[in-house]
Amino acid sequence: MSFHTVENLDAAPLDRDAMAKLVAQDIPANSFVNLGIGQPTKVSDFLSSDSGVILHTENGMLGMGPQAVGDAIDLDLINAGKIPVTELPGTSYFHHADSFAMMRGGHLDVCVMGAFQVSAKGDLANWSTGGDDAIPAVGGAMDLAVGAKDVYTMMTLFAKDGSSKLVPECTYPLTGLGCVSRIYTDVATFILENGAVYVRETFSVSLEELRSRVPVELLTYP
Amino acid sequence: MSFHTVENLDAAPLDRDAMAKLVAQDIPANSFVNLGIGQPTKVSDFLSSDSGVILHTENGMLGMGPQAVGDAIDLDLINAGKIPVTELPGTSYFHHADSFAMMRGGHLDVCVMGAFQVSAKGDLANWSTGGDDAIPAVGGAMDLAVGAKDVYTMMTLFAKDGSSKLVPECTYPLTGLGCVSRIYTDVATFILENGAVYVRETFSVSLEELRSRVPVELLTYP
Amino acid sequence: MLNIAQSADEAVSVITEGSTVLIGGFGTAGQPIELIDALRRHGAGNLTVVNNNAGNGDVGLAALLGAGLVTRIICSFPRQVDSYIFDELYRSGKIELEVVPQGTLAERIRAGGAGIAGFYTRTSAGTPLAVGKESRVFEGKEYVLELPIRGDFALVKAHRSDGMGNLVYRKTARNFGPIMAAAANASIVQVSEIVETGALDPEIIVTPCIYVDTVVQIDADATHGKARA
Amino acid sequence: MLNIAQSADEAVSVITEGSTVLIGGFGTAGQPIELIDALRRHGAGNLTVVNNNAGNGDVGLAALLGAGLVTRIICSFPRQVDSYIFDELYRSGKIELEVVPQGTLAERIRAGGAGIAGFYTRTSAGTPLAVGKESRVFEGKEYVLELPIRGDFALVKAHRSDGMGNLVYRKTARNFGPIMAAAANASIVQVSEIVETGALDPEIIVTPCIYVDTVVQIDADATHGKARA
Repeated sequence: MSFHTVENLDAAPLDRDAMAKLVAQDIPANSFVNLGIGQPTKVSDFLSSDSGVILHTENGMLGMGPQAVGDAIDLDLINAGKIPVTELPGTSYFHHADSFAMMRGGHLDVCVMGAFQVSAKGDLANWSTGGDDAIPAVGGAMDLAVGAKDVYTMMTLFAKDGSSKLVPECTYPLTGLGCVSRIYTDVATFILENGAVYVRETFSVSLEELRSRVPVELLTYP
Repeated sequence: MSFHTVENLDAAPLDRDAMAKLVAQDIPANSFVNLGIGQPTKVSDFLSSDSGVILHTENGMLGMGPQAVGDAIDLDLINAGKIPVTELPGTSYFHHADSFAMMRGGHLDVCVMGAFQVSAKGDLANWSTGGDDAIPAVGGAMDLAVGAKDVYTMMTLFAKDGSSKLVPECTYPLTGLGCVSRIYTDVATFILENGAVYVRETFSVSLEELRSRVPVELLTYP
Repeated sequence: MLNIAQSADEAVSVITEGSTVLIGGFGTAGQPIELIDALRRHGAGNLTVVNNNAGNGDVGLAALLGAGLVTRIICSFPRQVDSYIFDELYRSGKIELEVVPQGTLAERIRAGGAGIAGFYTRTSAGTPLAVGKESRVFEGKEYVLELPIRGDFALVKAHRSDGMGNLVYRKTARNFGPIMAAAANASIVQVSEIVETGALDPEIIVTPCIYVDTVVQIDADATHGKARA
Repeated sequence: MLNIAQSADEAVSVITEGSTVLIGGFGTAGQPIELIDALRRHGAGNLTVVNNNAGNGDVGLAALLGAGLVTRIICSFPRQVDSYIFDELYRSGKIELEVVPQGTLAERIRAGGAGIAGFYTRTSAGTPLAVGKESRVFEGKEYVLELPIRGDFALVKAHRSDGMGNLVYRKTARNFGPIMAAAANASIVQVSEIVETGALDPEIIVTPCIYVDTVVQIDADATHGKARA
């Protein structure tokens, strides 16, 4: 793929819906995709029905349809976030070992996950803040990180204290090494290639401002 | 189980059918059983329908019925010996990895296999005569040897040259180590326990004659 | 031979103090809640439980933990918004926790049933969950050695059983059931319906009867899913 | 997205010289004979073939070997009463043979599709087939380290496909199909029938469409089994 870096200085920062929509537009047609729990789930709202994208949920289903409402709710039919969903024509069910074999075996094209931090090398931290008091809980995050051909992450670029979540080295406990290929944030999207970080586009901020606040070398496409 | 050693001096040596019948009688009711290709397949002819024994065939079926004849022949329904068989009520089908997981996981109660040699420690040799010119071919024999809770073997006790096939150490290439628990032969049945070999019964020969021809210490039950 | 129990209480009565119990379910889908409740009433303690989560609210697995019967839990995602019973036990040091990535948990259980003594997975390599585990490089990438999980017992919820114990599941309620049934010395299964042997198409059976020891029919209306087709 | 080929010849036309090709079937059950014949006509050589056997008589896989297109074969049971084509190639040093216990062959293929870099099995420990392989003791017993098998292509025969490539099989013809489809970069599947997407019950699909790249319908009358229900 070839990109061209764009500074959208006049654009507003992306809200959650806009970020989800951008991710949805970027998912190649006919991909097999897993959307992580939380914010990434929203991406499905923006996948057009003619995209051919087929959704996997790691609790054992390929061909997941939209969230179930009303009479369509069936508590035996849920996604990884334990939300009732629907099945589409061509759905299949399988047990947990088969489902994670599908992930770990590299068969999914894309997974989308939230992130606490992503390093310039694509290391991902999204399962634990490492607090002394924290109860560890990882779910399927580590399996998705190593399994999907492409891992897209979604996060705000800056933490509440203003620090960048795109970092030279993750300080939070790692989920996976060198696995992230794209970072979608409210103010910029980044492409990670061969250990380098490229800015694809900005929203509301300039490249100069980004470079002043993100402690990672940011390259641009011509 | 407790046994009592019996010398049946007046009995004829067991032919193949008689040996198969004896094995069938000894298989505990309601066992899950795999019968190896060749001679052990005959055991199924002597399993009574009220024994509750359920047959596994490693090409992916549990609940195998008798050999198919006439119109019942379906080339998609065969056993490990590639012979057309039938399905019984309660049959299930599964792929090869699931089928061998069932074997290797220790879920089968008994498997019955032919043997070239069995050692006093229960080592089994039944896949290769080790000839320089031989093309190696193992099939599922090694998986059965390690997988079933009990491995019964069927063979003539003496080779054409008169040498015993129950040996101190196998000279043929091994199939599995310490796996055999019973040896059914034309002239005697043996129980292997804790590295010792017990004679359970003889047919046509005396214990004394057995001991003179079998180069392994043979114990008896009181 | 299949044991058909008359009640959940009878079905779990064989479970002994100190057992490792694999418990199926992901959320409420496939959760054998009547069996879990019966296990709590049964009262065998010092249990190790393997489940994806560590209980929600104060019912089912959470209540089993709350009754003090579980001393160790192996799971992928203990912390949830309503896992307060587990949280309290954990913080007060009353329960031991082993956190395992979800796919590694599933594969370790599968290995337990399949006679695999260990396997190498990329999952968790280079992360805190690989600390203390052996790792090894294959074709330039680091993999972690993981060991099988087996249970003395499994508690599983399936949709239908036949008279021999062949099982089918329903939608995403299948989740851990098939691999847990295979990895336990004795599998205890609650089903919505027991049908005649031969009534299930051999092509659609998910758990062959060799993996099932006890089945108990629990009225579908009493279960937590929608009425089953 | 599923490619629906119009002929077996079109379906295999993507296979290139030097590929590793996983070929399903056990005996004639599940043997994709029309695809194998098409591969022979296609003529890509220097192939590594993975199959349970090494061909029978002078048809199918035996004919592929006879055409000199296969330089290496991985299988569990090459020697059969009518494997004379393989026997001759082997004895004259024209084909390389790797013999693998049948269950280890299946598990290595499963590992290939499941992202497992290696596993320890009891099978073959202490036997000549473990020579040169790493072994390790777990709980007092010796296990052998086995590595995954992957294919560039798989040739599989299934019963039905839907329009997305979801597959069901028929009886013991299922054998290696599901694991080979999962372990190949591109799976080429011959089916007796292609049905409308949605016509297969989601509960009974054995191979999810993610594992299938190309499907070709081969008239059931032309296949070697009994007429299919």
